[in-house]
Parts: sequence; structure tokens; C-alpha cells
Amino acid sequence: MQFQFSEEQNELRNIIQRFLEKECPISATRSVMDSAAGHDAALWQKIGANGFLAAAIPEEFGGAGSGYLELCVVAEECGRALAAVPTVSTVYQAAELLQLAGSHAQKAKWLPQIAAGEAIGAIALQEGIGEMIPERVTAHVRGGKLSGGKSPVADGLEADFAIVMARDEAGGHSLFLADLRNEGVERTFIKTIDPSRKHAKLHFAETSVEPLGESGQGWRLLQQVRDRAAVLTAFEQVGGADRALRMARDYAMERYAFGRPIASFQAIKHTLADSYVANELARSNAYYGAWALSVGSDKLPIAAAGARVAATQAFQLASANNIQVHGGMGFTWEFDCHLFYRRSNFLALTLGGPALWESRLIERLHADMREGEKMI
Amino acid sequence: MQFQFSEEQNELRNIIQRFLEKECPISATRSVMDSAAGHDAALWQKIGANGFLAAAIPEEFGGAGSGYLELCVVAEECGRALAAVPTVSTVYQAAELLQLAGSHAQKAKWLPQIAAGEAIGAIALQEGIGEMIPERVTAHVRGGKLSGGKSPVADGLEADFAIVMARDEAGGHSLFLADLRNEGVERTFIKTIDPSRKHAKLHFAETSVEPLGESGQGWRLLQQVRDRAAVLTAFEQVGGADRALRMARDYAMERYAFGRPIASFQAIKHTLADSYVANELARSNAYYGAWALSVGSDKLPIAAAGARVAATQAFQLASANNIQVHGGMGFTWEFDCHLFYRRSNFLALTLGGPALWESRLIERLHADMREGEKMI
Amino acid sequence: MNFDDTPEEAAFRARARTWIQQNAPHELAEELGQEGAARLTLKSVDPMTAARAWQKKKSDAGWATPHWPKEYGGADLSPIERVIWSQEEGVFASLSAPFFIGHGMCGPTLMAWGSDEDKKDRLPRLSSGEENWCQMFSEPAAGSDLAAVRTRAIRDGDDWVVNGQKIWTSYAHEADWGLLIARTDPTLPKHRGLTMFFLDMRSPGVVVQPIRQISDETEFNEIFLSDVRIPDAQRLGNIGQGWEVALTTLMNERASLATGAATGFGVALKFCSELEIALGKLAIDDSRVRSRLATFAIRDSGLRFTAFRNISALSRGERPGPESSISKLVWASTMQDVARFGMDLQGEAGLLDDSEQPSADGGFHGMLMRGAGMRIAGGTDEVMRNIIAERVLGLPADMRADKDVPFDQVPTSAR
Amino acid sequence: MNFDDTPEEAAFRARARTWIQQNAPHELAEELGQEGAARLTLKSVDPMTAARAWQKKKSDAGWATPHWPKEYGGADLSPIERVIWSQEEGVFASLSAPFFIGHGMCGPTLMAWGSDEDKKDRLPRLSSGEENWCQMFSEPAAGSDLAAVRTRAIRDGDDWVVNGQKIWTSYAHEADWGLLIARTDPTLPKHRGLTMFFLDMRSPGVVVQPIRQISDETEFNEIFLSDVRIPDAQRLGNIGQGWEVALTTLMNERASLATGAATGFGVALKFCSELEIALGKLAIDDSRVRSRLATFAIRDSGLRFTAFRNISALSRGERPGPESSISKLVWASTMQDVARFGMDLQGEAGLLDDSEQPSADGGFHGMLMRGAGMRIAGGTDEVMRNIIAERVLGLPADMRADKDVPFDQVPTSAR
Repeated sequence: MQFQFSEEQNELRNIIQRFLEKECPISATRSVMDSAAGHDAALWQKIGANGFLAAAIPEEFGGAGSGYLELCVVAEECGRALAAVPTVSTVYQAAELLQLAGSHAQKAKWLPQIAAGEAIGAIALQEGIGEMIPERVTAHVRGGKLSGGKSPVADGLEADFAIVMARDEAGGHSLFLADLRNEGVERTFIKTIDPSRKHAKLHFAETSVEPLGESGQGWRLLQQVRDRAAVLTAFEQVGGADRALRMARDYAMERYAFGRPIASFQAIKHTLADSYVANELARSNAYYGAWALSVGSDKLPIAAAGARVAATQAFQLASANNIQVHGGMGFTWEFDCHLFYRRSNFLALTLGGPALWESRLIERLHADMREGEKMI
Repeated sequence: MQFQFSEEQNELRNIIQRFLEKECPISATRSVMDSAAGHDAALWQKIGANGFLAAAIPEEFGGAGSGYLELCVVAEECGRALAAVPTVSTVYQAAELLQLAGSHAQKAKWLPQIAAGEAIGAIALQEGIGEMIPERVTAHVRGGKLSGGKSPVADGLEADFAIVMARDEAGGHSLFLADLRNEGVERTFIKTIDPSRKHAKLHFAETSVEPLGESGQGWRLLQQVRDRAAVLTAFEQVGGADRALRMARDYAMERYAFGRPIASFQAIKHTLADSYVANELARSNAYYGAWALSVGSDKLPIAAAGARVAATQAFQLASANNIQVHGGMGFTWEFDCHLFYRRSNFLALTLGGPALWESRLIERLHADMREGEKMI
Repeated sequence: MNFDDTPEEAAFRARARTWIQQNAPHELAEELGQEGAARLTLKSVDPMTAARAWQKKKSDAGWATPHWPKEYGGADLSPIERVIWSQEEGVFASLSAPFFIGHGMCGPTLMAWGSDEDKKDRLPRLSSGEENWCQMFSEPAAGSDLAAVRTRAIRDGDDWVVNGQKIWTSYAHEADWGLLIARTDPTLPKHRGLTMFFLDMRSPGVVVQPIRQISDETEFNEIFLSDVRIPDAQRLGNIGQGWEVALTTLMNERASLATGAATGFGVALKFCSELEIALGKLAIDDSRVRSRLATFAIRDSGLRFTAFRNISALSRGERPGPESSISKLVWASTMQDVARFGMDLQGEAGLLDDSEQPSADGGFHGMLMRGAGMRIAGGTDEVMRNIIAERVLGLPADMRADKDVPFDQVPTSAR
Repeated sequence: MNFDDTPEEAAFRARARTWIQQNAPHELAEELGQEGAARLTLKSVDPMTAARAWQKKKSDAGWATPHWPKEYGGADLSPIERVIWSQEEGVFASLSAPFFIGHGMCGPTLMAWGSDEDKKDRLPRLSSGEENWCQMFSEPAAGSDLAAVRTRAIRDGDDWVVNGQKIWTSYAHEADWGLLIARTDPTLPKHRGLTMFFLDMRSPGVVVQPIRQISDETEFNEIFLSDVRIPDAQRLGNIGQGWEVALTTLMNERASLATGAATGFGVALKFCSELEIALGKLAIDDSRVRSRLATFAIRDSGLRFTAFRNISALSRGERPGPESSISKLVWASTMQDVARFGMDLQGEAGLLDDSEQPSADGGFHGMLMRGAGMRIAGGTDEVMRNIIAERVLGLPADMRADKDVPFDQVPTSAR
């Protein structure tokens, strides 16, 4: 049994960590927060140039073809570094949808650019408040032209292309690929709970698009890819949660009250222990997701939902506890605690919130139980 | 504003406390646990003889006619004393149903006996597992004869009469009063989570019964009375929660580890503080229930649900924390902690569990909000 | 049990209501009703101007500083009258936010420890809003451990020369005077080497700098003190008696009798009653939503009714117990929970600050940030639990590493 | 990542599986699968007879005490082989419950501190199940504070005379020998005045009394020691070295590598998939039910996968970290939560011990009681959090009131 990362994968982790320590200090993320930018463009290009985004993209299309486990490592480290980069949209979803359903031409055009950090792809699904369900899709395509509004669209502000869920002429829910430099695209900036990760409202008016995948398969494809993205995003959350716990620990060791480090008070010790427990549970569930993703297991839907639910809980707890342990300093803008708190609540809702994934997890475990299958 | 008990009511509380300290030590409740008895018959008679059960019964029918606030005081003290007596069935429900819907003859027959602690009345509603809904009622009455099974029936083992939910000849859900000394009644003992409060399965085979209240009004009547019972039961829970907290506190002050009372460790201090907070919230919600009950406010449905939800949470927490603070001693049969833990989980499910009351509370608050009404 | 006034209370309430009806700035009522933060943030008018105007009006009519004696400009109301007054003042009470610390804490401290002259000179102006005061106790390294003050005051002739840094001071930029605790002898144990002063906030060497909070609000300030000279005549109490004076101040921190501590439940209930979570299905009809809401509901109503119990005790002439310490502990964490719950309900759109339906987004982001902050401000959750454990339940204090140790030998992170 | 055995591991697994297939008491498999408590409670056969028979069979074939060296009757397996063995032994491992303490803690202590003669005489008999051992450390006033032992041993010629009381001793009534820690010098600080012994459990003055737990099970005993004589030859380690010896014992408390810590989630999932909570509506389709179950699910799977991570570390030849300390903390409290949840689902019928559909009542009452007990047994939640905080996160120890204080001057409740 090797239910952990290999030595090679851990070596990769060290390389990425060193890279991000240098290229992505918190000040880099703060610069994005304070600017009009939706992400850290310089960092994104460097991450791409170093090949970190290419792990799960086949060599044929400019990727490294190393695999999903390597991508999980990248995700965890990006999460730890609080990198303001469009991984969730571009790498975990757009690249995966292209691989899953794209034509050869579509893959050949976009995958190499993604692998190199030269293109951003957005996923345009949501149309306002509420869990997205098929009945809520009003965007539609007629004669190759897309019309309708999509909001919120993660990274839509600076994306080069978008993969859009819309009704096709047959009334089916299908995916379409829109080059966002085409005519008829209007982008509006929207603030999110995490100012380092801004979103957009996209309005399409007769924008030329091409179909991505078969007609009527949009929902199925998207769900498949969201499971993959859930695992990878869980690693970002685990990385962030781990860092938030370390921050809290370090501060508690260094901050004195009543003549002793506050880390010696049980109230603080137990708060941090609770974060640690949640983080370990999240990490272990994320590993199962990584395994399922890497071997293409039919347990992926269960593993993805479990990883997602556990990682969301852990990061939300660790980042809130981090503020609490920092006391007054923790609720100043100047200290970095709120960046993790914001990111944790941002990632909790990306790909749909806790209620959605909790429900999915149990639905899937139930289906699995009825089939009488074993976990592995 | 007098949102607290009056001096007279507090004087009554002192009297009851002194009475129960003498007549209802924990050993009395343990005797019931270890015997085949469903309740503490001797104590019940004495409580009745002292007039404590008569508070909300009109003088005309042998009661004291003092009011519901006095009955709340009695309930809280019975809860604190962990008295093994059939208050919930007989006083909070049967007596109330009789008052609400009984004929003069029915009232004249049973209320004086209840007031004096000489009769026990059970409520026979449930027919097995699951929240009770109209569709699940299969017991039925034809020609004044009741047939069907009811389980669990609190205090059914030793009750003198039962108020039974059954379908009448018109197919409506109606209440019937069954003298359990009539023919065709079979009682089977059932253990509960609280061995001092045993339940019964009742089987009726062509048992003579009389209608209680109008035909088809059973559900409405029962719901009205369950709201009253929810408030009174909340006071039992508040009393129990308060005692469980005091037990834990006293033990923590007296138990030493590492050369200091365990009450000086933050882990213990904060556990007890959490119990205290839950208890205060429960008490305050219970007071609102008491007020609504005592003045016959149309806010009773909201107040009752709020009192019930808060009291259940508080008693479950305080009793679990009490075990935890007692450490190893807390999970021995010999220590009394588990009696409170059992009673808390018993009372949590009596009258329907937390999920049911949570749902009711929000349903009612929502209805109230739509009517744009104020809390008081 | 009843919610009725006694005849005396009813008469007083009528009098207060009439005066407020006739005199309050009703045009601000709606805007004041939306105030969330501790700092007054009116947009339609200058907040300080509005605050001073209302304070002056109350002062002229004898309604200002209800808990102060008349000789200093107060209304000298009984505890229950104060509650009734504040119920009737309603949203307009927010207008007094700038004077909260001055009236609630600084004034009573001056009354207890100031010279007759200081009291006569300063208190009526503070009561009427002509002058305002702030309070400088906390420091970057003296938060929960409030007595670990490092700001140093050294005697120089008839003056004291003060150097150090204070933090979490509300309305410092609007204050004319400030209470200041400083260390005058670091060789004594922590609580014994402190002395209390008051100073002109415009003294040379005083620099006020606002603190940006995670909610992007600025309710508090940092204050840098560099060679600030304070006349010895502005000392309150003896040298070394500062902690005793500070306790007077802290004990006057007004017990929270507000009947509307904002847990966010009301907002969430309304939001759920309007939000469709599936086609034709309102959130409020979902069992998960109901279960979560129910716990928020009983915390919310529990706090409101606990306040009523305290008011009843006042009405009966009793002191309300330390039970009010549960209030902030409950509402701050509930607000944080409600926020996450409300955001989750909206799916991915929950992360938007400016949603498609701005009026319907519930303001949960603000609650998320404010809840996190309020779990710390005015005593962390951990400190509040300790207070409940020790003062209400009578449990022993934490073990102390700094007891009887000279302050300059107490271990700190700096060493 | 993979769940595959290395070729060596696969070969070992095949060997173990074949032997178990051919030798295990398969007729007990179903009953063993339902074992919940730490104590073996078979009904179809005498539990101790079955336990000894299986132990003897394993011993004869060289499979007994996998972690012990061969010279004492062990199988001398590598850490990963032990894991594979235990996976293959499956439900039959429950048959070894009576020997859990003897093999896991007492044996290794004897190996480290016993004389050659004692080791040769006692260990093979313990390995084969011919003899059993128990461990007497805890006392009524020495629970979380394990070193606060008051049981007194006084030297008398070649013997020690022991008086005191021990508690929480599993299988004391079935044990031939017991490890005993006692205080030999109460004037030294707590950890320094202790000495370790082993004694014949049939010695005069030893009285074993079972403890009835709140779950109505009796897994533990109290032991009263009255003038019990122990030869000095049965001392382990030097006089005053008892705490050091005890640490050997405690460190051998087998790290929990069980892949099936029972949180109750599996039972709850199945229960919800069968229970109708409204007409035609299964509990599993309710959003509140799903939300609650989901949190139980990720705790359950999280523990299982954490165990896999530890096994992987073993397989790679690394020591698993102290991360396993999260296991009991999580599963005990989860079990308590699952129990309340499962009871609530049944409405009023949830309070019945013997429901209308006994096969379908989920056994939640047992979980409610066992969960409460397991949050204490083997280290309370509070102790476990302290262990995680100190040993995993490296936070400082609690302040100590009894440090360097002679034991007989340490404050206790008795004074």
C-alpha cells in the first residue's frame, strides 16, 4: 500500500514550495487585492513557464503528462501560498473539459497555451443566485451564436476563452467554447468575498461559439469534470488550512500574555488541536480523491465529494481559528489572517457550496451501498 | 415588566424543593430503575397529596386553580429532582386534554383524581417508529369499541385511563378516552433509554371507549395540548440541566489532578461555561413559553417550540458535559451522571424529537413573519 | 409574568416618548436603523454634527447621560428608567455612539477620582456633547492581559513624560480628552506599578492613526505617544493606584441590556422565506434549512429574553446578575455561523459581494467579517468563557505565571 | 498512490490468509462480527475458552504475538506484516481481546525490565495464552493524572507490603499476573517516588471487583489491595524508577491502526436508507439527514484513510507519526453524535430500547452510552487534545502546580 505521495512527488513539492516562497509571498496576493486585476498575471506566467500547470495535460498537447498526483501537489502548494491564480477555472476545469470532450483542433489550440500559463479559460455556468440546476439555464445558442448572461464567472474578467453551458437548438443542455475576443462579449467586474480573486458577469450578444462535446451532454460532462475539480480544489483547501494552522501556532508560541506564551493556555491548545484534527481528516479524504482521480476509479464521485466536504470544513475552521488565536491583531486588515479567512470562504462556494456537496456525498454513498460495493 | 417568577412563586419553589429533597433523593429514582415499576408510585401520591399537581386544574374539579406559572415551577423542580413521575403524560397532557375537550362528566371523573395524584392518564398516539403523522393511524373505533395497537405509550404500564388517537366511524382522526380497566386491554412492558421511566405497548381488542372532544378534531386538539406540554416539559429539562451543571461544577471543584482542582483547567472551565450559556438561553426561552401559556397568548405555538428546542439542546449538553467532567467516574453505573444523561435523551424524544420541533419552530416563525406580527 | 410597566414606569415612558416624538431627528430614523458597526457611519449628514446636535438637545431638556447625577448634567434616572429611556430612544440611541465611552466609562471614572474642579469643568461639557473623551488602556502587547501596560510615564518636575503606544481606542480622533493608564514603576509586580492620567488629546506628541479592520471598517485607532507631557494635576488617584482606578472604569462598562443584539437570525429568516433553492421550493421549506435556522432562532430569542429577565430584575430594584456576559459570546459566534449558512444557500453566487439581486443578498459577507471581529473585540470568546466560569460559576482563576513577579522580569515575547 | 501490496507483502498475505482459512473458528465469525465492546462477549460459547483455543492454535503455528521476538513465542513480524496479519485475521482478532493488555503492554515491559529467568518463564506462556496478565496503573484519584499513584508499597524484609486501590483494569479476573505501580517514597516529587512490580493475581489480599458501566457492560475492574506481599525479586527496574518503567508500558500501547474504528456512520447510513420519515419518503432523501450524515461520513472515511496513511508509512519502513492520536477523539464523539441523530430520526419511538422493529432500531442506545464512555476511557477528549497540542503541534505543557513538590505535600481534595 502506498497511500501517500511518492518520494519523487515530494521532491516536486519541495521545488514548488521554494518557487512559491520566492515568487508568491503574501505581498503578491495583496497587490492583486489592491489592484483592479482579477489574478496575479506575472505569477501565473511563471508557474506556467515552470511547467507546474502541465502535469495532467498530455505531452501531445504541450503538457508534461506526468499525472494527476503531481497536479494535486501543485494545487496543495498553490493553496498554501494563497496564490491568486486561475487554477480552478483554467486547469482543474477548462483543461479537463477540453481533454474529456474537445475536438482535436480545440485541444491543439488551447491545451498548450494552458500548459504554458498563456491562456485562461473560464467556466460560465451560473446565472445568478442559487444552486445551478438545468431549469435555470436561459443562455442559448442559435446558428452558432450565443446569447445570454452568465454570472458569476470565476476569472471571467481576464479569461481568453470560456466554456459556456447553454441550450442548443435542440433544446438540450450543451457546452460551447467561446473565444472571448470574439464580438458581442461584454464583461463586468464583480467583487467577491476574496478581493484577490475577482469574478465577472459575462453578457453574450450573438457571440460566435463552437460546440464542445456532444449535444445534450453538457450537464453530464460538467459534472464529471467538477468531480475532478473538487479533488484538486480540496488540495488547495488542505494547503491553505495547513498554513492557517501553522500561522496560528507560530503566533501563539510567540505571543505572551500573563507572563506565558498564549500557546500554553488550554483554550488555545485545544482550539489548535481541533484545527489539526479537521486538517488531518481533510488530508486523508483528499488523498482518497487523489487516488481515485489518478487511477480513474469509478469511486471518484464518492471520493471527490468526501474530499470536498472535509476540505471545506477544515479550511473554514482553521482560518477562523487563526483569526481567533491572533486576537485583536487577527481582525486588522494589516495582518494576513483575513486573507486566509476570505480565501477559505471563497473556495467553500466555488464549484457549489457545502450543502450541495454534502447532499451529493450521501446520495453517492447510498447508491454505492445499494450496489453492495466496497470502498476500494 | 415582570419577566420572571414572582416572590410567591419562588416561595412555592422553595417549598417544593424542600419536599423533593426529602421525598425524592436520587436513590428513589434508582429504586424505580431497579424495579419493574414504571414510576415512583409513593412519590406520585405524595406530590398529589401536597397539591403540587393541581396548580392548573380549576377548583371546580378539585384543582388549586392557581395557574400555569405555578405548574412551571413544579415542573422545573421535578426535573431537577429527576423525579420518576408521570407528569408529562398525566398532568401536562391528559389533564389539559380533558380541560380543553372533555365533557363535564369526564372532567368531573378524572380531573380530581389527577389533581390528587390518584390517577394516571396516558396518551396513546404513536404506532411504532417514525414521526407520527395522520396517515399512520390505524387504530379505529366502531360502535364505541376501540381496536388496534399503540406503542410506545408513556406511562401506559400503570395508567388508569388513556386518551387514544384513532379513526372514528366517519374516518376522522378523533380522540377517545379509554378506561384501562375495561376489557380488551393488553399491556406489554417496554424498556426505554431511561429505566426509571418505562413505557408500554397497548393493544386494544374491542375495548369500550368514549369520545373525547368533537369528531375529526383529534389532531388539532392534540397539537394544542402538545404545545402546552412542550413548555412544561421544557421546564423539567431546564431543571435537569441546571442540576447537571451544578453536579459537574461541584465535582470539578472537589476533584484534584496535577495538584489543583480540575475546575482550574480552562478545558473544564470552558466546558462548564458552555453548559451555562446553553442553560441560560433555555431558561429564557422557557420563560417566554411560560408567559405565553399563562396568558393564553396566540404566540404559544412559537414560544412552545422555542422553549422545547432550546431546553432539549441544553439538557443534552449539560448531561453529556457532566459525564465528561466526571471522567472515569462519570461512566460508572454507580455515579449518578448517567441518570441525567438518560433522562435528557428520554425527554428529548418525548413529545417528538428535536428535528420535529426545529421544523415546527421555523414554520411557525415564518407564518408569523408573513403576518408581520411582533414577538409580544 | 408580564411585559407591563408599573404605573410609575408607564408615566415615565409616556413622558420620554412624547419628548422624543417632538424632538428626535426623525429624518435620520431609517438610516440609523441600518447602522451595524459600533461607529456611527451616517452618509446623508455629517455623523459627528448629527451626534452633537442630538446630544445638545437632550442635554438642554435634561435627558442627557441618564445615569449621571444632575449636578454634572445627568438625568439621574433609576436603572429601570434608563432601560425605558433607551427603549424609547430606539434607533436614535445610535447617535450617541461617539459618546459611548466618554459617558459610560470616562465620566464615571472622573466622578470617582477627579478633583472637584476637574469634575465641575469637564463633566457638564462631556454630558452635553460639547467635549468628548476617549479611553487609552489597551496596548499591542496588553490585550486580554490588560494590565500588562508598557507605556511608560516618567516624572519630570510637575509633569509626567509619556512614551508608548495604545490601541483599540474608539473615537480618538474626535476626542478632546483621554483617559490614559501608564506604567510609572516597572520594578513592581504588574498591577502595582500603574498610574492613571487624563490628557488633552491635542497635546504635542499624540498621533492618532485609524486601524483598518477585516470588515474594511475603521472603528478603532492606534495612538502613538512620544514625549507627551501631562501635568501631575491630571493624575487620577495616587501614583501606583492606576489599576484600582482602571477597575472603576471597567466596572462602568455598561452592562449590555440591549434587547436587539444582532445575531443575524432575523435577516436569515427573511432571506430563506424569499429564496428559491430549487424550482418552486423555498429555502424555508427545506428541512436542513429549518434545522439550522431553529438553532439560530433560539439563540436569538434566548438573548432577547435574557435581557428581559435582566430588565425585570432592575424593575424589581435588583442588580442584574453577571448573566449578561453570555450576550456577546452568543451573538458574535451566531452571526459568524449565520453568515456562512446564508452564503452557502446562494450556491456559487454566495461569494459575490455585489450579487445579481443586491437587495436580496442578505449582507452575509458583512456578518462573516463582523462576526469574526466581534468574537474578539471587547473580550475574546476565551476571555468571556473565563469570566463566566470564574464570576458566575465561581471556578478558580487560571494559574498565573506573573503573580508577584516584578513587571520588568515577567517573561515576554520580546526577550 | 495505490492500495497494492509489494510482491513480498502479497506473498506474506497469501500465507496468512491460507492459514487463517484453514484454522480459524469460522463458526464464530458472524457473532464476532457484532462485537462492540472492548470485552469479548460471545454467547454461543464460553468467551475465554474460545479465546484461549485460538491463541493456542496461533501459538502452535508460530502466528501468536506478531510483534514479539521468536525466543519468547512471538512471530517477529515486521510492522507492515503485522498490519497485513491483522487485516487477514479480521473478526477473529476480537478473540484476542483478553490478551490485548498482556501482549501489548505487559509483555514488552517484562522484556525490557524483567530478569532473564522471568522472561523465559513467563513470556512464552503469555504468548500462547496459557497465562494472562493485567495492568494496574490507574487509581480512583490517579486518572488523567496517572502518576498521582497513592497505592503504597513498604519494604518488609525481602518483600514489599502493598496497600491501596487500583481501577480500570481490564480482564483482572482472568489474569494470572499483573503489573503494578506503587508509591515507595511519598516524600519525593510525584514521578520520582514510584516503583514497578509484578504480582501473582491470586496473592492473598487481592480482591477484584467488576465495575458496572453506564452502558450496563462490565469491561473493567476495581482492585483492592490489602497487605499484599510481593517479593522484591518481582520488582521491575530500580526503586524509584517506576515511572520510567511505566512509560515503557504506555509507549507500547499499540498505536491504533485499526481500519474500522466504529463511528456508527455505516449503521446510520443503512438505517436512513431503510427508514421512512414520511409517507413514501426515505430518511436518506431528506436534506437535513444528508447534511448530518455527510459530516459523519467524512469523519468515518477520514479515520480509515488516516490509518491507511499510517500503514503506508510502515510499509515504507517509517514510523507512523503521533497523528493516530486523532482516532479515538474523533470516533468516540462521532459515535455519540450519530446515536442522538439516529434516535431522533425515530421520533418518540427512538427512546425505546426494544422497538417495534428490533432489527431496525440501529443499536443507537448502545452507541449513546458507549460513545460517552469512550470519550473518557483511555484518555479523555481533553487529554487527547492536550497530547495533540503538545506532541504533534509542539505547544507548551500546561502550567504545573505539582512540579518538584514532594508528593505528600501536593494539594489534593482529601485535605
